[in-house]
Amino acid sequence: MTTSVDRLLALGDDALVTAQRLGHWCTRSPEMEEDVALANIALDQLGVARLLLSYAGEVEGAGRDEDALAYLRTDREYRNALLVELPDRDFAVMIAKLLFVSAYQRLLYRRLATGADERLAGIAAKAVKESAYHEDHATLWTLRLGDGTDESHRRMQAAVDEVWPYTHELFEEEPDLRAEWLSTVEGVLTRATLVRPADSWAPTGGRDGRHTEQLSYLLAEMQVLHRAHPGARW
Amino acid sequence: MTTSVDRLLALGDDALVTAQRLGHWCTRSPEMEEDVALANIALDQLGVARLLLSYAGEVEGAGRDEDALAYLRTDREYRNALLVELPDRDFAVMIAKLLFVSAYQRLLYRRLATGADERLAGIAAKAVKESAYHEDHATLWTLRLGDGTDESHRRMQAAVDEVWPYTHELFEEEPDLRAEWLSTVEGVLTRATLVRPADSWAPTGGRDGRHTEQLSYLLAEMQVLHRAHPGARW
Amino acid sequence: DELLRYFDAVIEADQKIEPRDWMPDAYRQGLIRQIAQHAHSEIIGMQPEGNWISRAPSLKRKAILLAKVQDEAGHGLYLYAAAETLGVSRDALVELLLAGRQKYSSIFNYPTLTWADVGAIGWLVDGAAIVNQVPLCRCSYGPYARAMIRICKEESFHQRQGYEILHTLAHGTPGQKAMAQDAVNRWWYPSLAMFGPPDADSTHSQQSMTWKIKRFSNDELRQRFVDMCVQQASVLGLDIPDPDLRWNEQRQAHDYTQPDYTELMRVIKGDGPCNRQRAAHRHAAHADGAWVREAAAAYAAKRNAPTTKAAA
Amino acid sequence: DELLRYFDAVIEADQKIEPRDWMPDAYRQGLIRQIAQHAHSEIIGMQPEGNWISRAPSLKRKAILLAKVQDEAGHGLYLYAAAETLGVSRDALVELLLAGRQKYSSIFNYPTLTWADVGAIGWLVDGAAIVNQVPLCRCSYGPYARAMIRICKEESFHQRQGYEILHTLAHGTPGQKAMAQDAVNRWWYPSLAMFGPPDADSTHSQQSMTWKIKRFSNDELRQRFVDMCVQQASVLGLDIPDPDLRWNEQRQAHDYTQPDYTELMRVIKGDGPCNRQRAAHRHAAHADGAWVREAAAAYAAKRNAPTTKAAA
Repeated sequence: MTTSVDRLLALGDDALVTAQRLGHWCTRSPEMEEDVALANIALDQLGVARLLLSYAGEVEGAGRDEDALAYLRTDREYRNALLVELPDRDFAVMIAKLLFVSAYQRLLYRRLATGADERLAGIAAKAVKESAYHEDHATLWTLRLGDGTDESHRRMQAAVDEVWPYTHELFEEEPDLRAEWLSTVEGVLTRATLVRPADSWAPTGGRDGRHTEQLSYLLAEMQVLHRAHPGARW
Repeated sequence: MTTSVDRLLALGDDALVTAQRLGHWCTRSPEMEEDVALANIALDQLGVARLLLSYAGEVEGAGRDEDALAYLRTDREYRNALLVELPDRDFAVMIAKLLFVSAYQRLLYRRLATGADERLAGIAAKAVKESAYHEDHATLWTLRLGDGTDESHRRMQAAVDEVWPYTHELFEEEPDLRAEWLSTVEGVLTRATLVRPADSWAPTGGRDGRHTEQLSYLLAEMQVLHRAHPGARW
Repeated sequence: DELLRYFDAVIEADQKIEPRDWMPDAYRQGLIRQIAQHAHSEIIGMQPEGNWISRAPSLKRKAILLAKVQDEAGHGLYLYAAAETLGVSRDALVELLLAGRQKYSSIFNYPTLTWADVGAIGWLVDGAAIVNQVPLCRCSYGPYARAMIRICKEESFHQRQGYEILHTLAHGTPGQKAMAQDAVNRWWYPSLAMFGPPDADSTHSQQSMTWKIKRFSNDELRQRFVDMCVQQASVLGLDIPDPDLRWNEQRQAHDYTQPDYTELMRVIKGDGPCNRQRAAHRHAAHADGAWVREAAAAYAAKRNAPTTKAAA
Repeated sequence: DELLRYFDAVIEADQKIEPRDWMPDAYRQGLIRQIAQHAHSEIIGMQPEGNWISRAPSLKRKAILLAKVQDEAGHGLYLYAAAETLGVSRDALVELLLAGRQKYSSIFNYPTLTWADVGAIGWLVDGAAIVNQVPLCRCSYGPYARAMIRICKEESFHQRQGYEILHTLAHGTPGQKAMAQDAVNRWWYPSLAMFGPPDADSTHSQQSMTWKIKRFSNDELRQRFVDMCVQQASVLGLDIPDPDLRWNEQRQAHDYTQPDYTELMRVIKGDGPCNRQRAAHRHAAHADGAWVREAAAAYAAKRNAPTTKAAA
């Protein structure tokens, strides 16, 4: 059984955009060890993105490889959830995003790893271990920031509040995953002395290519060189 | 008499990159009146840039119009001085840049307005009046910030110190303009209770297409849409 | 009493109420609310279009767009000044905007995803604004009526520019045409919603009619807008995304699908795609500029009191 | 005295000095300075290449570049740890870097203007670093020598990646080839300058030789680098921008034009194209992260003293 191209793109774009945002932190994080750790996570996400986009290209059968899909689609053709494209120049926002997306990815990959699409199952089996590491890392920082200083607590709570509404979109396809996700994430927030925001606003549109105004800027930068040399090999 | 393409590009690129940086301030400035004023200045700079680039394209005779020159050159082909491309997300830095570049443009355009290249003289005659207005505006803010609060004084002095080294490059072609420029600018700084920085480091390269790492980002954003649709009309 | 009778007579005679005239408090408060909301809309409305200034695809379009966004700032200032004639300060109104206690037009809570959105905003959003605002040029409050005359003139200009953008795209490459159609698809219903809830559900309306602030109902204006767009869309060669849109011979008007008023209410309430972003952007500009405004005030104070310094 | 004699004997016998061994203060201080400068170079060196992570032209290249920049952070950490064995803390060294009181390799004060610069840095800058560093794998101080063995291994890998980037570009479109040549033109002389001033002007060198920290002179290493590059450039199909470069049969080495040592001194002194930018970038990251580090420390303190809280 094969998965639909749109579905594979959704998964792959989540990972690719996450990697692109994290890549910005390399040379800018609060500690040298964190530069290394975030680069590691970005590399994992990028690796999974490449596998998923390659597979999507094969299923599509139109001759598009991972680079054609990454570099030659516009934001209206990207299928990532809005959460991953949100700007995260604030360390707390980056951590909140990473906590929420990696907890989601771990659950989703765990399910896909035993799914009917064998190729996807293989990718997911590798990715699920990495997601667990990403989630651990984000959890550790959520605890440190939430239960650190007054300032860090304030910033981490603000970040969680800002990002929370965007988590709803993650479960549009697999609503049944949300219960377990919630219990994991709520546990972390509680231990971090943070308040779990109420559910109300639930922005959506990413899976249909209706993104925030941020994504086109991200892609403009990511794609500029590739697009400037049509047909070139690198 | 006609002016060289490189020289016209240098003037035009100075104006275009200035307009592009100023355009960012529209909706982000400290007062609504300032949104209007900065947009005005950006529009003036953009208008002059269009005239200069069109003229450059004609002199070159290779069929490139203002848009081909603006949108299809890389940073290695841009000829603007480094000063105008410096990031200016800080209001004081933006004002310092505007003060220095508009005082330079006023003197240069005044000279060109009576020069042997009649077409250029016509453009310069229009531009010199606008430059005087830009310089007045930047002067007013330099006074307000320099002689405002302790905080604004500190920030304005830091901005002047940061930007000053890049002013040397402006006078590589017309070194004799610097004396008058200095007397103008030094007068403003003194009235603003600011210290005129010492001359030492004098970065250069813009006129040869060796820019800072910032310009390629600026152009990536500016050119993204135009380049995504090769040959299209707008 | 006499004042009220005089006021009613002026209105009745289609004359203007001026700032120094007596007016009922509800008239004053209603106008402040309406003019302020209009001013806020101009200021917040700069953001979705401002989003494309840096990326405009030709220098000419960049100049036109920059000038348009600048005009909007000008309109905002002009409208705040009109509101100030009613005895409220601009700073107070801006505080109400920043605090989320006054609204702006909900249309600006949608994102501009492509360049064609700039065209669609000009054609549809400015077009709807004009249909709404032209009657306001005859509104009973003088300063507001005069502001609207000037603003409507510039808005028509903006609308034509938006139309031209779409026309160029619709007659350009297939990619450009698709971009234009996509923008119209996304902006059509939000533009219809700009006329507010259906007459049956509309508050404020009857009193505004009596006072000649408002002269046509929401549904009347909406119908006028639809009829206007249908004709223009066919020249553009773009489809209006409404399968039930058709000429009704009997009504001598187009039947059309109503916008989703539940969505409108959700967006007004604060849960549109960009409400939080627009507010955050304005807050950031205001906060980032605080030290600059303080410097300007300190500088002005020194100039006004030059002897203090010498005496100190 | 005896300690010194023993120390000299260990050096003489090509054995390693280890952290707990006695060593002359000048040896310790010289090593700290050198290892710290080396560590700082890895950390600052992340910036010019990091500049292209977001824009790498294929996903594969993006992954390789990200991994490379990450390796550099790892090298930095590894080297700071080696310096710490000499009795100085990493925080103290980082403070000296931030204060501008310790140097890093001047090569990183040049901008990366195009993607090809990433290739040129790999091929030329990492290549020069390897020529400099391979002899350090036999240096007399054990922890430094061992760090260098590991680092050199990864550097060779990086150099090969840079070479591959240039090779692909040089055999790609005309635009790509021009980009590659342009990068080599800009990076060639700064790379030659990485070996430091000519032997005649070099300080520190003689003592370092005796102590077997340094094993070849600046000029010897520079010559080795030039000879290596000439051969590789011809395979790449790129020109080395030196019209006077030619094989000298008698010396069995290439004659070449020396880099501009006045420029080198200017850049070392602080007036290169990017000195201020690199420092500002590091300062900003350090300052922006202060609240995060404080939070981590506060959290750790709470964990280590759980009873205090209960008692309080």
